Amino acid sequence: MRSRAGRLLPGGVLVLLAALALCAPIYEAAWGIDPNGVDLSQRYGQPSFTHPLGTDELGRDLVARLLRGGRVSLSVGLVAALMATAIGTVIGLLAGYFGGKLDAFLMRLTDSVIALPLLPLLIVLAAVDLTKLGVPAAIAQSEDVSLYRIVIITGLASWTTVARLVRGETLALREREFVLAAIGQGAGSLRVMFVHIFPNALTPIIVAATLSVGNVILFESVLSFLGLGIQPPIASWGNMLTHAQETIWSAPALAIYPGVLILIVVANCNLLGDRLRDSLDPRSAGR
Amino acid sequence: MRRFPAPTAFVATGIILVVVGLLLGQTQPRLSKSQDQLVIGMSQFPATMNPNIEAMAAKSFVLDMAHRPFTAFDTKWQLICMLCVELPTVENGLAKLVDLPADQIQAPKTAGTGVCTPVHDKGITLTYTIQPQATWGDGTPVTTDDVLFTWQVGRDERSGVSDLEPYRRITKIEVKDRKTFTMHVNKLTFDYAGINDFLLLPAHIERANFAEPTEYKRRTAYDTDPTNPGLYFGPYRVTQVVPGSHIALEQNPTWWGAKPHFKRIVVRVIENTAALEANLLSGSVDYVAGELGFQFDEALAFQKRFGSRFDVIFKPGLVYEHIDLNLDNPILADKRVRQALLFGADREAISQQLFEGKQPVAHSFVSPLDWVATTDIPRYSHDPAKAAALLDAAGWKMGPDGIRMNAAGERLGFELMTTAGNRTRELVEQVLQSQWRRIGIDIIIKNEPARVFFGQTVRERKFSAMAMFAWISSPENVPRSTLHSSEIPTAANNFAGQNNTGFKNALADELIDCIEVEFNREKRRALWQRIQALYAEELPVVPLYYRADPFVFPKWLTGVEPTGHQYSTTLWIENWKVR
Amino acid sequence: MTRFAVTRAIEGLIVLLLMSFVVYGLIGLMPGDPIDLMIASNPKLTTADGQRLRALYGLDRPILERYLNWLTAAVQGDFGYSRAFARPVLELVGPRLVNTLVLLITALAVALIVGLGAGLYAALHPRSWIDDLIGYLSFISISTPTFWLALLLIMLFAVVLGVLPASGMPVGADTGLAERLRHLILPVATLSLASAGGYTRYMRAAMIETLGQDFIRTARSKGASEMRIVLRHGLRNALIPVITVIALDFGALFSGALITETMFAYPGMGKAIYDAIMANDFNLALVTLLFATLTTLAGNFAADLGYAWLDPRISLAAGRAGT
Amino acid sequence: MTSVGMLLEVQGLEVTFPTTRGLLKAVDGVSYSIAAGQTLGVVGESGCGKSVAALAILGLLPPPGAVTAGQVLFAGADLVRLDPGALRRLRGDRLAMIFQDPLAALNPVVPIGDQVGETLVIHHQVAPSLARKEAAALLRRVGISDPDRRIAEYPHQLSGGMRQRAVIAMALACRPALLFADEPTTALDVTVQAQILDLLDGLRADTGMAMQFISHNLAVVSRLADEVVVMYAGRIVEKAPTNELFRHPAHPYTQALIDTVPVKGRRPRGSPPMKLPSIPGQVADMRTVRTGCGFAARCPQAAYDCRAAEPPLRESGKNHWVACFRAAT
Amino acid sequence: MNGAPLLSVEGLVKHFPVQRSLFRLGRGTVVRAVDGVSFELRAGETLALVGETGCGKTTVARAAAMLHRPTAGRVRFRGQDMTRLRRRGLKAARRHIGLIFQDPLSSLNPRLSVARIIAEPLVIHGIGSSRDRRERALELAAAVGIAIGDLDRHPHAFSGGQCQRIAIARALACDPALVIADEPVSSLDASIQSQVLNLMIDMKERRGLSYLFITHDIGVADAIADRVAVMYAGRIVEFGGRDEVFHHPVHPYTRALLDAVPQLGGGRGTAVSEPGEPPSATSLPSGCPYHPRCPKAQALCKEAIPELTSPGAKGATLAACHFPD
Repeated sequence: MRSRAGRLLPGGVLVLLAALALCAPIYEAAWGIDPNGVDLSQRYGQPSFTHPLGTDELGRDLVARLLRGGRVSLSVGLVAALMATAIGTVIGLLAGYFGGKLDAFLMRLTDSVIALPLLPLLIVLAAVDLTKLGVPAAIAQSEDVSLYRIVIITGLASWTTVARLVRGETLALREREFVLAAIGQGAGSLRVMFVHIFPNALTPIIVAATLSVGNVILFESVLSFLGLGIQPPIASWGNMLTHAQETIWSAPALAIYPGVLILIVVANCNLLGDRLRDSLDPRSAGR
Repeated sequence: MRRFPAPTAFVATGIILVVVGLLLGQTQPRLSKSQDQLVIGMSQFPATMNPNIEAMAAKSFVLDMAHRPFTAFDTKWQLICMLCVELPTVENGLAKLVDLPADQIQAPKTAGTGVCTPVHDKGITLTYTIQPQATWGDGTPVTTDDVLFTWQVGRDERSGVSDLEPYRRITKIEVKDRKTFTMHVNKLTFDYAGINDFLLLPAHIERANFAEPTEYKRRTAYDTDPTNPGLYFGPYRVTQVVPGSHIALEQNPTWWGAKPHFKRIVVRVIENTAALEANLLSGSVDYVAGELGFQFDEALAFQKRFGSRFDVIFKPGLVYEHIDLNLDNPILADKRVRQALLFGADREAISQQLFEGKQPVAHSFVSPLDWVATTDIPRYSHDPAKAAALLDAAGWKMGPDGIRMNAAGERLGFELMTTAGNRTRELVEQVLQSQWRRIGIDIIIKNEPARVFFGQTVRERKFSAMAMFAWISSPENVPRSTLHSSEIPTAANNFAGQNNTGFKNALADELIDCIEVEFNREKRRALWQRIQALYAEELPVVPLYYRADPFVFPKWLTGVEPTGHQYSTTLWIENWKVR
Repeated sequence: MTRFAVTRAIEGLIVLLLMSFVVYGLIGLMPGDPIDLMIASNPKLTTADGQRLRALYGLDRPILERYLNWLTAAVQGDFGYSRAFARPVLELVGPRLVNTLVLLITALAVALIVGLGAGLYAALHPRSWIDDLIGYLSFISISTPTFWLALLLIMLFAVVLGVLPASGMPVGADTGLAERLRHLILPVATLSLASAGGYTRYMRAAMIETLGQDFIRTARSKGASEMRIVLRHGLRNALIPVITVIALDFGALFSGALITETMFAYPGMGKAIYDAIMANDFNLALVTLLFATLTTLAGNFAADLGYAWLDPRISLAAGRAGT
Repeated sequence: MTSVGMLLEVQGLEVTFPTTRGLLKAVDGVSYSIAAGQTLGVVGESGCGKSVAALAILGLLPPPGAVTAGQVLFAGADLVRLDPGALRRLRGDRLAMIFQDPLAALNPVVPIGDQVGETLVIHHQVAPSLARKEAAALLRRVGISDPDRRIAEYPHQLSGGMRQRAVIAMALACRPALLFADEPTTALDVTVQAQILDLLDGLRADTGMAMQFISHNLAVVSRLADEVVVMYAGRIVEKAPTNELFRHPAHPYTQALIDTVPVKGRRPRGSPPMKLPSIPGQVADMRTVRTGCGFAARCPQAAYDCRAAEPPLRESGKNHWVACFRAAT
Repeated sequence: MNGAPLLSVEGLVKHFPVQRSLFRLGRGTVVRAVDGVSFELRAGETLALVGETGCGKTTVARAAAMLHRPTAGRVRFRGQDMTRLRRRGLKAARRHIGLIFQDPLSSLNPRLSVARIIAEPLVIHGIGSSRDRRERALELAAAVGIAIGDLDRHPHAFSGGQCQRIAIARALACDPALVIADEPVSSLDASIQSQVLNLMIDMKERRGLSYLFITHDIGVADAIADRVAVMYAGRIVEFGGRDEVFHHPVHPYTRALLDAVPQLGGGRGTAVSEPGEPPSATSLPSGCPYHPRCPKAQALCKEAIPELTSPGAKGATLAACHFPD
């Protein structure tokens, strides 16, 4: 594990899984499988050539379901993490750069949000009626709304870490002399923030984003467990795992595959984040 | 650099977990049993123990061990006396028809078509006698005083009683003696003798709490002091309530009936059914009630896996699963399309393969177990060709992408809605989606939490095409609220009624009006046949199946007899025994 | 110190007040209301009944008015009445708060002992196979969905081995302390496992960082033994950042408790919150959420005290500790 | 070069750090000795190996650095080959060290008194309460006023000068025979620096201990040292008694150091700002493999032979050693 | 040395609050970093601001560049009061001020190439096309002695001395009238310091610059300064020509400072140490801040803060002392 390639192996695993998920249509075409094709005569089928991992409770091919579920889980993780990172970065930059009352307010806000028992609040958020918020009914009632909702909710839950991190980084960079030089040369706040501070805070941001991808996927599964996650017929690993709980004794595979996939993805996200931090941190670079 | 475990280690862990998990699935669970105590697992906690505030299955389940209604349907779906001594009938003279005063007569709501002549100008008096030994748990006898008090509470709209109707139709109660009373009812129906919902309150305890009617719902001793023995007169009385966890009951010494077997009954509430299952397997729970237990699919799987250790009884009953079609939807207004939906759906396959035949296909709203059920009605077996022909005839031609289109280029598609989180419905939904797509109908699934779905979408008819849910009814329940045209919920009538499909049929209206007041069983059966045939012809809904509740017993428990209707098995808890 | 406590108390109150408003508003945004739920469960209820009940429960008023009414009553000690359990909210919350605190504190203690111990060991033996194993296990622990872990533990220990009960609270005749503890093992294991992994990693990182500091070199130059270096000079310094992250983790711990309580049918605050939200029980949801917030704020306050106790550079008199 | 009666004798010390770009020889065959009561000044620019050598002698090299050759004789024992426990018992007791940044060198969460007295607890099994009293006495000795109050305070409550005094007190607690002072005044202001230098020199005179004083500043070294060693790129380039070195610097690097450093008084009064003499180029990169003299690339006098072979350290005058082919002998 | 001053600082005060909390009322402790500093910098001269850590010299430099908004006082650059300028005016003024900082590596943005770093001020002020800027960067790099081939590398590839050269090139990019240099050679190795100082002297001569040169090193100040201001505890205690201040100091602190500097080859005991340390900026002593350490302190010194005035016959030198030499 001393090579650079070895360090980024967790990233490789993730890319591989993402590629597999993206290749779902190819697999489906090759095996002649319709991922939503219900076949009641094939319920809880054993692994076979036509269904490499067997079938689920409606006779659908498990591999196809897992791949489709992976597409949803991974993209939810990615998009929500990006959103959280964007929010956190902006808040962190503003707080760290402008300091003073704004900083005190934003950080008090962030600390409060971190200190809150977030899951219960998210449960409330997940149950909020979008039409009461003035969201057009066409969006509020589309089949994919649970997907958007989860992305937004998990995004809202994850920005705090990034915000604290970026703020800390900004505070440090704000005192760095090249930033002072830029200000002294007449650069405006936006220029200083985005040309001089942001690129230098990028590595910890990337690390935080990587870590939050894993957290978001976990969050989605927990919300699914509480019945507030992504709704069928859209498959995600979280709701597959939740639904399979009920038949865990007679069809354990249905619960174990998505569970294990969540575990592998989240663990590798964490590992990747850790290794990125290690390899980007100058203090540990030599070791 | 540090050697953190390689990601491959996680993959390896995954593989090990898969293997261990599969092995775990092969092992047999342990079981233990206790003779004196029965722990019942259930998935919902009762909100209140007060018999009249808020009706919910969980409360009935628990309360029926400690409390009894005057009348109930038995397991053979016959009306019987539980707290009373004899059912009043016209024949035995305990029921008497009386002319209503003019101000209480309600005019017929529909113009007659001559099928029958509904009666509107008669009321009825009913005389009941309370079981002579009936005594509250603290030794106070159950008397007509309690009856009067209950009636007082029941019709007071400030009391918090959710369903005032059974109390309001009583215009007067005459007390004959401490145990006998006569009530005057201003609405005549053929099932006049049943006062299943008249649930007695202990006047000696509750009267003080009712001094301020608006505060009653907060002061009722059932909630402030739920272990007070004076609140119960059933075979058991509640001795411990831990909100959110469990309720314990112990034998009631003042119970007049057969002595129950178990000294102590614990009702354990575990919402997560997978956890409930684990508790059953580990012996923490002895029995999972069918009323509020496993999801159907889960129970089927459980039976396959642990059938040798547990008896799983699927009791089909009155719960009727169907899809309400919004008849205001221009596409669905065409009867051919509705029929095509039925021909296109392989309900037999759903029943056989998804439910292993345990939940029979429904052809009308009346359960085949009901004595008024008839087979002499149109039936729709799976016939995609016929469905296609009907759709073609209705102008829906197959489009290039496998979805039908009409001349105007509109796609044939519907939104199918149901309660989110109900596993069985979600499965059926996906099967139907797949089956209907095969005949060229595009189905978009859109589910909502139960409270939204029932509270708004269905009630206010906000579903654009299809809403899948169940009707829960009692034996020989007249479908007035669901089929009568006066019961279509609209903004104008404040969304009263449950005719959510918007079904308007003069004949149906009249048949309903007639059935209600037809005392002659055979004549009534004929009317029932006509309305069922009409229903199957007009198809305001897609009938799916009759639900069966899965009861999971340990082999040693006997005497639990599922009823199939909405009254709990615990009404006969004194019969429950260890084998 | 007093000033610090007062400042924090005021801040806490403001947070609680904001929370109560936000939560009240959010609950108001949830679809349907409690009466819809009654109607859903009892098809015989008419709309007229619904309106009568709504008026009875005060649900026909605008949300702001209801909030202000609630707040006025709450200030006087009346936190309202739980509809789902038909009890005054405070009466319900009391025993549940105790249950949750028992679960949380036990789990926290176990997680701290296991996590900090393992992290310390790993930091002192970097790149040994035990360090690798600890790192690996901690990754597994933070990457497993809590409910899945709970289910696997129940399957293994309650069902297959049959050595532990599957639920968190004894219900039989025997509800003594020993039985209570036996029932707590699996929930505590679930909850603490979920946190211990994170603590291990924080501890390891903080300890390794501390051991690279100049004053550790000073201690070595004084001839201090490794044991003395770690315990006297390293540990306290390493705990300072660890305390901060742990304090930030209280909210997450509470979220874990919600899942654990649901899986183990344990009547605690987390489950009460979930039940209340699911049942549209406004008052209960609100008050349980506020109590949960209060719990985490108290946890944070305790962490700040611990922080100030560990780090003499932090003066509580001067206001909040900078981070 | 071995001589009798020396307190510390370093012979051919070599310290290497494995890096991603190969082995880095931070110290490359360094030999010198210190007599009891004497002060040796070690001068050089950053990265020349002057601090690493001291850390290596005390066994405090940060991993993965290691001594790969040479020996260090102290009181008859070879410190390089001594078992870690024995070396630990010497450290803090007979050998002590003080560091550049007094704030970083002090444990932020332990009271000053406990830290100063700790050496006594470790080496003389003094009870902590007694050690604290002893610490007060030590603090008074290094010129800290009100020591009884100070022992309960934490490092952040002290000023920079006081912190360094506390660090010195800590090092002196067991009356070591040899004190390594690694840039002890670099982080301090000149007025405080002067105080600390006075203090160190005074303490050395009082206790009779020997001192190895490491600094990048020639002028500071000249304040204390009896003998000065000049290091460049891991090697000793010149070694001479202090006065001799300043009067007759033999190595071009030493000459350059003396000529180019801005010192007050070099520019004549009344003259406008004028350019200083300077040596071109950058400080040698230790990570690149080189042959010949490390200074050759910057040396105005360098010739072919300087780049081909490494000049040996040879005696150019009495007790004056230089490693240069060009230096006059 | 005539005409209007290029930069004039009048009564500059800069206080920093120690704590900030959203919910806190009232006043917290304050660091009195600079407490009433006035001086003038004439065009073409180098003014060295000399003092020990925490004396406020860096704060003065940063306030002069408007990197800190002064708590009180005026900073006039070419007659314009910078403290009154809003964004646009300030930006225009900044074009004529170059900045050089202490830490060579930290003062360069590690994410930008050297060419970009040098051209950054041109970009900010929208000067020239991107090609013009590149050419200008090449020209400047050549002037400070950076190889043209190195222009596309990033700062971490350069040594400290080279980084400082790049920083100087950047400071000169817009042809400033004034360069504020904060300890530009302090963190460089001894053999590199003189290279950089020489470069700065060279640039000043060629481009007619003025320097506000902050340093704690008397030797460096002696080498480059035309005039010297000595700071102590947030105030200027002595101000005058380099020859006068360094050779005939009148303030006791200046004298002590000069005496404390060790001399090359001076041998034991050549420098004289005075007792005590500079006071903390959060709790300054009453009266003259130097009085607790001053051997000549009298009762008056504890009470009254001395003004910076000319001590009689000594000509150009100003000193803030009740009892100057």
